[in-house]
Amino acid sequence: MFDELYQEILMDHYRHPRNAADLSHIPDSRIHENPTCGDAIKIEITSVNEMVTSIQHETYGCAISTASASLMSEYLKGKNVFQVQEEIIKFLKIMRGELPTDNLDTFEDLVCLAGVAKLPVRLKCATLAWHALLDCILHLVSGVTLP
Amino acid sequence: MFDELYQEILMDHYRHPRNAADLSHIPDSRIHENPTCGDAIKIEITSVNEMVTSIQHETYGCAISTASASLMSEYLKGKNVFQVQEEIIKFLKIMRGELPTDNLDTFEDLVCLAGVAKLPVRLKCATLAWHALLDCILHLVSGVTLP
Amino acid sequence: MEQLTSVLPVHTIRKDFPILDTCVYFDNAATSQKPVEVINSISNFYKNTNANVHRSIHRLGEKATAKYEDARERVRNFINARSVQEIIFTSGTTDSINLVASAFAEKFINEGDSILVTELEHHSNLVPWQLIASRKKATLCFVPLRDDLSYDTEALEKLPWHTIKIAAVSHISNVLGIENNIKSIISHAHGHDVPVLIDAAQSAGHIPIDVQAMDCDFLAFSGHKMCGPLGTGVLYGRERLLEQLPPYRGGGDMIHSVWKDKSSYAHLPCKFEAGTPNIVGAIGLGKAMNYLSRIGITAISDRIYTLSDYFYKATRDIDSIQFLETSEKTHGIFSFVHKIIHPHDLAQYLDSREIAIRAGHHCAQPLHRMLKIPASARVSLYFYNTESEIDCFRTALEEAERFFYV
Amino acid sequence: MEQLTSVLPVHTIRKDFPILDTCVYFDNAATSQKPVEVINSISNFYKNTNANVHRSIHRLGEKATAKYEDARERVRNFINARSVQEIIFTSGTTDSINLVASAFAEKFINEGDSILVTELEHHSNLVPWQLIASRKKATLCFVPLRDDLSYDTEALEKLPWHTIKIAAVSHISNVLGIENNIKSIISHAHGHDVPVLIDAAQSAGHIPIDVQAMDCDFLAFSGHKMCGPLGTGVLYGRERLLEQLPPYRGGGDMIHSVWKDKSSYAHLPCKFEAGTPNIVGAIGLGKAMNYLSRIGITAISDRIYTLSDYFYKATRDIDSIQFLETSEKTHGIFSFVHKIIHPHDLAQYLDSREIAIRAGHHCAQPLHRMLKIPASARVSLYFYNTESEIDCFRTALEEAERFFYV
Ligand SMILES: Cc1ncc(COP(=O)(O)O)c(C=O)c1O
Ligand SMILES: Cc1ncc(COP(=O)(O)O)c(C=O)c1O
Repeated sequence: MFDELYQEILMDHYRHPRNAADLSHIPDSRIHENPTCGDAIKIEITSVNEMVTSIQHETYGCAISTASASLMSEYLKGKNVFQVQEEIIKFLKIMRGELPTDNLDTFEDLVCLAGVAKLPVRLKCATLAWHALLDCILHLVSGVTLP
Repeated sequence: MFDELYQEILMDHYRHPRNAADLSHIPDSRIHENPTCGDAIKIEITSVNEMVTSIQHETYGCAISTASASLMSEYLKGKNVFQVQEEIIKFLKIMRGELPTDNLDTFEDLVCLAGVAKLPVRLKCATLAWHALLDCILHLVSGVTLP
Repeated sequence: MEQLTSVLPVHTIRKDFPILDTCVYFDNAATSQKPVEVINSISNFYKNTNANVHRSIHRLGEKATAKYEDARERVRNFINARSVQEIIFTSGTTDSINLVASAFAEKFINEGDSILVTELEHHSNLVPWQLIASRKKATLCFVPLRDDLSYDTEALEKLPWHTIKIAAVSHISNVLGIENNIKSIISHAHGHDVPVLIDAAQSAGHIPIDVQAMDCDFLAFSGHKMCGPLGTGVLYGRERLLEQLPPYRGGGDMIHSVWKDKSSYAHLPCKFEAGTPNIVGAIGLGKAMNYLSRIGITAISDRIYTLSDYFYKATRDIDSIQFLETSEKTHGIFSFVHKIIHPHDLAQYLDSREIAIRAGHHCAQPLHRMLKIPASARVSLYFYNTESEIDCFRTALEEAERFFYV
Repeated sequence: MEQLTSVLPVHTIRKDFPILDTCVYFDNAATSQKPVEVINSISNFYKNTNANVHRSIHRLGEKATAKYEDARERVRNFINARSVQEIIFTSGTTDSINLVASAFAEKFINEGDSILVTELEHHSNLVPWQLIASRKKATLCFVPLRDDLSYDTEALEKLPWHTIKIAAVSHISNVLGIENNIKSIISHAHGHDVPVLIDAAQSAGHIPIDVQAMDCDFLAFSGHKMCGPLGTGVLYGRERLLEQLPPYRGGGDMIHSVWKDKSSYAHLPCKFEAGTPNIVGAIGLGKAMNYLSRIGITAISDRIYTLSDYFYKATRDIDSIQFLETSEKTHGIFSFVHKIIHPHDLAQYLDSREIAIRAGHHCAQPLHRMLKIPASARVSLYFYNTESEIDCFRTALEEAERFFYV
């Protein structure tokens, strides 16, 4: 189980997270947290004409949550906001076991997270960034600014 | 266990309770009840110079509670009020297992209730009359009339 | 008496309950016996998988969590709830009902409101409401009954519905064994937007239960009366309603985030499961549901009716006993008084013949008061009982009469 | 590392816990493993004696009742309570504390009052008081702590004792493993006529407990952390206080007499045990206490100290980890953060080496917030753990560092 989870590629994204940034200008009230383990993430996106042009994150967390944020940011960048939502929902369903893990095949390197679907305790680690991004996108779309 | 409990002598007191009387003049509020089984008893005593000259009871209950009331009334009648209290306390202790059952040896025919000490569920049946009598005696001694 | 043929392989089934060889067990409404596979599931858990659930990053903890959550899914399926979030594990029917009474009252019951119950209820579905009523200065209000103790459906509409905030009624009475007309209560209550709690302690595992078809808002039952472990119970609640209720007990697992002086609460169902749950109990209950489903709840229910019918026929010519419920269609429960023998004495006599029945008020004093009897004797059957056990009962009853008759 | 000699025959004892052969189990503060004789007592009850307790006039019921009440006496003896009336069976520490919080508040806590707790508490000894405080418009007030997280006994007298109605503190912290100075709290509180509840979840079965010597007013603990079954717990309460509290849950067994709209309540301890209890759980807990007492609680406590000392020595030269509690005298519980490896990752790595530890906030968020760390890793030892298991842990930790180091 450990080897299945902590693959080379995951460890690489953990050690060298892509699209990581100092987001200290974002207020703490916009941190997304997994209170059971203290993992925390801030996310900032930019978009042009309904296309997500950048996804930046500042993640404090375990290897799985950090790598998941990094991999997610690479995979979803450049996609249309609606498509991003669709992908997030699909990813969450796979992780929760509501869709078979072979659906990850189209998620490029994220396939390395397939093992999490067998470990409900780590589910929140793998999905924290995705919930945070979904929130950002929904607020972007609805034009509502976060409190 | 059944035979040990429902001995000849107990059944005799059940079928022909001694000192049983119609106590309908005593108000219902003075009924002593075992609510878990509905057994109920009314007791009336008379005393002369600190001696209990009569114990009358009206018992609705199972064989054990009826016989216990009957045997008790025979055994305690004619005794001094303080001695009656002592005997009641001792009897209750034996029934509750706080004193060995061979202490019943001095209780004449009441020895037939020895088996109850092994059956906590029937304890309340065997002791209902005794609790009721203790109440009467205490009120007599303290001169307080029952509400 | 002729032996009725049964669709259930009762003699095979009885092998799953070795304790049944030691006596005639007719006290099933108090607690049922447990099949060996449920007992073994408990030992196996302790021997191989014992760990605390949730948040454990180790294989024992993961296995324990998976088994615990599988059991929740098993319960969901057993009562056909919409989602596992509607399934809360408790320590029994009593705990389930107190949870609802307490959390619902806190949010929805105010001075002058009332709570609808019946005089047929088990104390566990009455006393919690009395406590809440006195705390909230609310009152209890009672379903009108006909002489035969069935709901007077005509009079239902005349209840003061504008003051009623919740109704709590039992599915099958633990004294009378009759299935109450909960359908009529639920439809009247819903007509006035009043939610209904069903006390299913005597029906779960005895007749098919489908909370969606029933359309109840809460359903409470115990594991130990349906072949499951002691110390287990379930509260089903409609998600929308559970969401609105404040937490009941505070503690580990029911929180989202805790500060020194305030907390936010977890999602359903965890919000209502404070502290380390009875993990092995839930797993054993899941096993019991598997066991019952494998036999078939309809087959079990039919079997209980068949046995009840046999019991009815075997005893109705005994003039000296009078049943509290006179209908033929009781669900395996027969309470009665004997003209001469006190229930205690009868139970003690039957015990001497290795027959276990119950004597007392069966936690239903108001019903006994209404019937003006202090106590009764109760025979309660389950699917593993047999016609020949009923024959033994009848014989022993006759012997008891000979012994006690003056 | 040298093997310390131990007075306890650990290798014989481990035969009672076959599950210990499958992994290094260092998650004992979450739940302990159960010896075979406790597991068997559960199966045996179900196979031979299963029946409901109290009021059953049949031999199964009588035996079950006797065993259940014997277990109560066993508990009384184990904590040296004055009488069995002071022993209430619950479903766990969380349930016990909620019982007191709810019943005590109902009677004694009013607007403006306060409840004394600490920031070290497990959520189960904090959230119930938060819920009560918000319901009663009362406030929480916190025991002042020194930098080393021990009670600042000097500052205790300055607490607003005139508003404090009850104090609730833990005996041994489930994160720090230190034994709190409950003696000082109890004596200050009693000086102001304030009763004290002790959360003994981590001390019962670990160090000797004597409620009379301790002079506490309430004591709460779980069975499952001391070799007993899941779903069991105890509330000890001083008789005089328990008598004054209103009932908690309503239902069967806790009543004296029930009418349609009111009830009178049973004597202690039944008043607080509504519904069918977890009979087999109580019996199993009694067995667990027998088991522990046979080994000797002092020997167990000494053994845990010896192991703790070994653990301390085996790990104090590892620069990359920092313990939350720095004192040498922790009672088998070690929480720490690693400079680089996140607790989750560490736990997962150790799991791959078949070592079970815990990662997270261990239901003590306020303490973690105070220490400004989001989560920690926790090793918790019990008497059946060994020095060589600690050696394995150290080796695996070093391997984890090699794996995770960039
Ligand atoms: C100090 C402390 N208090 C309370 C609890 C809660 O115990 P339970 O979950 O058994 O109710 C625990 C256990 O997690 C604990 O360690
Ligand atoms: C109808 C009914 N309701 C509630 C209960 C209470 O169940 P428990 O004692 O398992 O909490 C019972 C069982 O005695 C019952 O028969």
